[in-house]
Amino acid sequence: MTETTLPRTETATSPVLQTIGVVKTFGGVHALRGVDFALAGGEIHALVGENGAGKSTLIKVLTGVYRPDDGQVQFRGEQVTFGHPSMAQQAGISTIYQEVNLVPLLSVARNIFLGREPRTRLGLIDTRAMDRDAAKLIGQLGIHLDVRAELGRLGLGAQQMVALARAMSVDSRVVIMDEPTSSLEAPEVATLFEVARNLRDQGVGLIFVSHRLDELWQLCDRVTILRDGQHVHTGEMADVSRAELVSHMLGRDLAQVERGGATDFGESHLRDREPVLTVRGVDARNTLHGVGLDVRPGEVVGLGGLLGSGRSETVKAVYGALPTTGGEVRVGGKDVRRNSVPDALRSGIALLSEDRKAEGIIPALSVRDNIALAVLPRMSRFGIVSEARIDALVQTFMERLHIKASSPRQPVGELSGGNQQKVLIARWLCTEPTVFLLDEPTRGIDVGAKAEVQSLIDELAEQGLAVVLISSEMDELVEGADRVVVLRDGAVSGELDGAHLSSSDLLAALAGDIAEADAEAQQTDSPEQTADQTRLGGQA
Amino acid sequence: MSSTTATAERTRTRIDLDWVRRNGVYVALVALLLFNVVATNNFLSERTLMLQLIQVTPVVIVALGMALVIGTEGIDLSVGAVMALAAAVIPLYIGYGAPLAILAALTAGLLCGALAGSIIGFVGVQPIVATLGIMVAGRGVANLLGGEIKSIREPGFVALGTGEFLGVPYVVLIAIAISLAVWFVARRTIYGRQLVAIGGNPRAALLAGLPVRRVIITTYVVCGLLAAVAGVLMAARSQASDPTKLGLLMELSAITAVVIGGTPLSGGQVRIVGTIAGALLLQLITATLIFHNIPDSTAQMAQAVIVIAAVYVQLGRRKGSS
Amino acid sequence: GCTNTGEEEEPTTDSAAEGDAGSEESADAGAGSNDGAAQTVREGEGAAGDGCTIDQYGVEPLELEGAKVGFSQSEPDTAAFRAAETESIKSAAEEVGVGEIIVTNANNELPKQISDIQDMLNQGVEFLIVAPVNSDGLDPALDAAKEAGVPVLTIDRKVTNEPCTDYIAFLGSDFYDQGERAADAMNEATGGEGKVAILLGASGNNVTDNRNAGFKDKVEADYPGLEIVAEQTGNFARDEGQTVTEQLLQSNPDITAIYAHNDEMGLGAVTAVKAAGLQPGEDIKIVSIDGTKNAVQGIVDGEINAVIESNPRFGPLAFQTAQKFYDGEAIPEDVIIQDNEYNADNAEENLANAF
Amino acid sequence: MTGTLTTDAPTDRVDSAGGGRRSTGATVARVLQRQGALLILAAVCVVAGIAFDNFATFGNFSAVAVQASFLAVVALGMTFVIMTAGIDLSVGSVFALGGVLAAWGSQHGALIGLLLPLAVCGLIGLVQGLIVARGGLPPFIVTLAGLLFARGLLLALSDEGATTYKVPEGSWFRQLAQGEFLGLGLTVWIVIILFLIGGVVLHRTTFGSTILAIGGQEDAADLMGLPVARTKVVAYLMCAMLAGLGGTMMASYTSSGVTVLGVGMELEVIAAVVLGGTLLTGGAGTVLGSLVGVLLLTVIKNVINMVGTLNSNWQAVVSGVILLVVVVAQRWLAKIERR
Ligand SMILES: Nc1ncnc2c1ncn2[C@@H]1O[C@H](COP(=O)(O)OP(=O)(O)OP(=O)(O)O)[C@@H](O)[C@H]1O
Ligand SMILES: Nc1ncnc2c1ncn2[C@@H]1O[C@H](COP(=O)(O)OP(=O)(O)OP(=O)(O)O)[C@@H](O)[C@H]1O
Ligand SMILES: [Mg+2]
Ligand SMILES: [Mg+2]
Repeated sequence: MTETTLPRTETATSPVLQTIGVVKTFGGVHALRGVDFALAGGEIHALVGENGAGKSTLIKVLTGVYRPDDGQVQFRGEQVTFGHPSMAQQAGISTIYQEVNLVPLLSVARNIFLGREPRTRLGLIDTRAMDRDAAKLIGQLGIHLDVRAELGRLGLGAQQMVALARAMSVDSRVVIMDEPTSSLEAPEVATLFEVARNLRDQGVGLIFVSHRLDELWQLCDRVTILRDGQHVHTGEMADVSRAELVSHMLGRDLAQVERGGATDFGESHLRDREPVLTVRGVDARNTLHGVGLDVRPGEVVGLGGLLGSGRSETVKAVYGALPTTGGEVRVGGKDVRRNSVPDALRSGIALLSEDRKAEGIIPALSVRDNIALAVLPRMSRFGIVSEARIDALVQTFMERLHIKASSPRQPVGELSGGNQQKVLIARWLCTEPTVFLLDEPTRGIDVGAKAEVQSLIDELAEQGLAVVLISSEMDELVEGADRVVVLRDGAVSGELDGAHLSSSDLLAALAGDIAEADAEAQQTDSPEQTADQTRLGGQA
Repeated sequence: MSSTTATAERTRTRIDLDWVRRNGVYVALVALLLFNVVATNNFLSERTLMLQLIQVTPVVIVALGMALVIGTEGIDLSVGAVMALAAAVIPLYIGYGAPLAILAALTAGLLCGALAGSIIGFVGVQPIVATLGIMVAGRGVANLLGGEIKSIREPGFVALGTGEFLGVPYVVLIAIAISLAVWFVARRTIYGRQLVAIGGNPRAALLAGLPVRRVIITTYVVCGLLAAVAGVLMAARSQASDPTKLGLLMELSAITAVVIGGTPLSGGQVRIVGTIAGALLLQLITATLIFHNIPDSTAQMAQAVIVIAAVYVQLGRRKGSS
Repeated sequence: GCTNTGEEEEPTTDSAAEGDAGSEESADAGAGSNDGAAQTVREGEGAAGDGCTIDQYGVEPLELEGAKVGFSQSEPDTAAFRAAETESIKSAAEEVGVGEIIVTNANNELPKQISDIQDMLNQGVEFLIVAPVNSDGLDPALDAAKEAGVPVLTIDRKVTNEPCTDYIAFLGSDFYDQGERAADAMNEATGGEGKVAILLGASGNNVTDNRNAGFKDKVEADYPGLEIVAEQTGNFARDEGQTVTEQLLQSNPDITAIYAHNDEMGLGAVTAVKAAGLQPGEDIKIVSIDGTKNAVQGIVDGEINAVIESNPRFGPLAFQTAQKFYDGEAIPEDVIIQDNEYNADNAEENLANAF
Repeated sequence: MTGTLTTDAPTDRVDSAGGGRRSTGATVARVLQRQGALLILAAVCVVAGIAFDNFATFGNFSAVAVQASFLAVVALGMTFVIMTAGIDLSVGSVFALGGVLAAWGSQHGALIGLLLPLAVCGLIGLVQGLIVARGGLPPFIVTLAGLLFARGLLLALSDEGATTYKVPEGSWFRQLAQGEFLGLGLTVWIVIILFLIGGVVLHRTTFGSTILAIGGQEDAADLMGLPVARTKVVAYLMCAMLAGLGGTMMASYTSSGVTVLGVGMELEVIAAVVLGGTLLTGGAGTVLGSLVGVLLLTVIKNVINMVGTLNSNWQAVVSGVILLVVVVAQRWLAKIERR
């Protein structure tokens, strides 16, 4: 039941939300050049395109964040101009924007109901009711967390789910999701699909953006493809093949695109050498419990686990960015000082963080300065930086990673999500690490880029780099890693390698977790069901 | 500041704002100059113009330090008190000759900066409070050391305030030298680059292995040092050390200069030339009000309006931060 | 410098009061333990007669010796005037041999002075000497004192409350008069002809107002030759006096005289005039008010033409008045002290009297 | 405006997130954070109580309460502004302006004396709010200009500060601050009531949570469709009106419109708010904390007076050092909790 196309009658209905010849430019950059787009009620409409194709911009135009330079937006037949996101929301369009946009310091419940909290008779916020309803919503999404806890304490994945809960908590005609699954695990993805399908069946129109192409066929009815801010194709999801889709996105012809495998990872390249990275019994207050890990040169070790299993925590701890209470990290036999990022860097560890916005880019600085940031000392004499060297370095990496920016001096904040990610990868490659920790390296980047990054990871491993790979994408993990270490509740719960390294094995491992997790918190949906959803999320 | 925050207006008027943002302060400056050329008698005399440069030096020097601090997403309210403290130290050591006295004064400033830097860098106290505490205590210490105002007659020291080289007063030359130095440090050195990175996104800077604490502390030390320099120069000019009054409200003038110069208080940017222009603008405003003998009440209201106007031209509509 | 912010409200009424004050009598000079001349009451003033007696005021008699006395100072002691004033009160208290003298400092904040006084009353002071931050608004403090049956003597600034019910009497200078005398001195110095720039004290403060009003009224009335070409605030500070003067000398090159509301600004003006390549005291005549050592020295050096004294040494006179009060004598509403004038002729020998 | 820059900045903000809400989920850290000032206040009181026999008396406490009430009213408004990650430097001048207007107005009827300052100060706040929220200018500069403007206006109204308007004898306007109820000055009761309201508004209304959201993450609040601009404007309006009210109370208390009030008050108020555990980066804090901060500052002055012979310079040094000690202590408390 991967493709669920709808009866013609549904899709034939007049569009709820529509753009006609929308144009949007930022300074020199043409983000949208006259895009026509139409969303019908009761359909799930995929919006795809390369990084920087203009998807997010289109969404922001639709929801009143940006005002189009030209063209018009129509909602339910008549033309509208939303001056502010609130106006779009009042009209019945609820949106999950690309980067999580919630308030870290407020509780989960507050975040879900901000602006429309339940009231008591006195017109005051009814905190009890609010927490109760929030807990219910979160429960329906199959995750269990304290809704009174500060949102900022949750992992990115969890935050993403809270954003979904917020979007669900209003009944709206249109729901827009810009890369909602980019940091989600199979179970959560399955839940999200469930939710989306329910909404569709209630006649709501949904826009769904994702760079995980498989998801499109599982979920979406129709698809619109953008390239360089232009509309290139709209049609039934079922009618396009993966290859066609990609060729449309990249603007290359089919032959070029057609290749085997869901990902671009090459063969396994395990070599039995001494581990270069050894992690022993790392503890961190109520997130990690005695995590151990070995990585050999040229080996790619994957970290598997459910949302909140502490994978991000593990790599952060290794990198010294998460205060640990015990355990040791050794690189090439030498001890790495605890809780010291500089020391970790010196001993050759690099971490590509999962949270691009908060822990990665420095938005106001140029692409150039962002790339060179970590290697300034090497780029300078007597504390005086050598522009020439930096330019050379930046040049090479921008070409090698195909970073799409108007110039090296463009502020990174203005780049599209995927290109920001590439900038960060470049930053770390500059440091010539011996151990590279990648937390969701392909999060939110398009097929083309993803292929590049994946083969890059291979290439790096080939060159003898030790890689730790965290990915919420089953295939990426299975095909990319030589071994997968499975985490649960901040502790190693198992390891898969060689013959046992397959999607099904991994799913089984995770499903086991889920079963337990659900056993712990008695929930409406039964384990089997969740496991079943998981499989849906995983396959294809 | 991230692209996602851009709202309709801001993005629409992006281009022209860019131009204005780059030139606004200079436009205002030129406008006020022209006004004076026309309306103020004897304004174009070499001495009058030089006088403006002389009088603006303390603000410029302090503002440059402040610009660096603001670049790290911080703020330093203690500069005025530090000036007073530095000045207060001088009479104590002037007996051993001007150089040693000045050295002592600068040391005092350096220590204040180091204190502020450590409290902010190591303990993580919010800059505005940390420096507020130092401001209050510092002024008190200055008074304890200096007591009531003391005239300073030491010829070497007086010369610093009154002397000239090729018709340009030492104080102005010093200010120019410092400006160039700070410009170089901010633009060309690792430290300068790291500073703006830290101001732009502390968390990311930390994960990129930048020596956040060291940079923070250094910055406050530099700021304190520059404040001390300004204090010394003012003392030399008035040939007296007045711990009670010296540098009162300097922190506000300096911050205003920086912001008029186009540096957002949200950090992540340092604009040296703009800051200097901002200081000159403030100087010219006060001078103009004196030239035309405006009563204090009107003067204060006029200042308010002009400052708002100037900053609006600079930062208008792109959400400045608190 | 004398930055005593805010001063007695309507000097005109003081001058009126002067007339009907009774016999000659002056506080014995030198009683002040700290160097310099103690205050003397202005001729034809500070006498008994229709003054305020302890019965009228209605408080218990008190033996000052061994008593607990409170002094509420208005401004930081870093101002020469304030330092001298506080010092004088403390040492006079010792002379008299009071049991304890509690000194608070309001740092120029009226609310703080009110709480200071209330706190001192809480600590059970039996007699209060107050140098008000401002002529108005001390009501809560004075009420509290009345409630506690503690008499209040205000010095150096007159409050607008009811004499002999809210406070015993006012000891201090007449700032309006100081302004007038500054005008006379200016007339002397300039020979009746000149363009005068005024360096005002801090805005919104009665000293500034009175010293300015006195000067301008007098010039208006008697010295048509003197033209006031500029009035700008120097906030009682030396460096501000300097910067403002520098600017003024540029925009009005024809200025021939400067009247500064206090010595500090006067000294600032001196520096500025020199910097402009002119000779202070010669090319530009300078008159200021206070009588600080630096300024009087300035006269000796010929850089300042005249300084009107504003004598801060209230200690001896204050305690004498208190003693008289408890001896049952009547204390006049205003005990206006005799302020001297320093000029080229007497500066040398009186240098010691400067504070 | 400012960021706490320790190895784990984000978690800091979480830890020091003063009760953004009433939830029982308040972390130990948050409690400690808030009690940082409270603990020190208690400590100071105990020590003083032992050292000076007339400290722990009802008379002294009620006096301190009244003395604190004026600062407290202003601090309440400032708390809201700071929670939006803003700041209001104009409160000192507005406070003074309010007093002058009140005194002048009371000569034409007590009610005018009460309403005029609220109206005028409110207007100033409204303009500041509009420039900040709609114009997008940094609050620091806008309110700095406001400081100058209000002071200038005040001087203009009192012919360069020469005239001080008096509140007419027997006008019930005087009762506003001079009256008593259950042995406590009316201003104290006013403060208690205002802070109760403030607490409810902040923690139990959408306006309140919007304030916190804006301070926590303005872009997010914007994308969530919250009325960011409007809320900010209201915050500055409120702050100015409360400052004006404070001035009005002071005018009633002193029966006159004193022109030299409120210089440097803004910093004292900010200090109080921060001592109370509110983050200048916004998004977190409690109104109660600010009240504690105000009390702490007032009690310290009171104690310094008890000591009696401390000269004004030492007073400055002591209060500065205490301020530093308290904020440092708060940070440590927060950190210890994280170990
Ligand atoms: N605020 C902005 N200022 C300047 N340029 C911008 C801004 N926002 C987007 N752009 C540019 O517009 C183009 C489209 O960006 P957009 O974020 O819509 O791409 P996208 O399709 O969402 O990519 P991704 O899949 O990586 O999110 C990019 O080239 C980007 O650099
Ligand atoms: N679904 C959840 N339920 C409860 N807590 C969660 C959940 N998701 C995240 N958290 C909290 O966030 C912390 C780290 O989560 P995080 O998502 O970073 O872990 P992760 O394994 O890296 O998952 P992700 O793939 O999202 O990075 C966990 O220690 C937990 O406290
Ligand atoms: Mg996007
Ligand atoms: Mg993670």
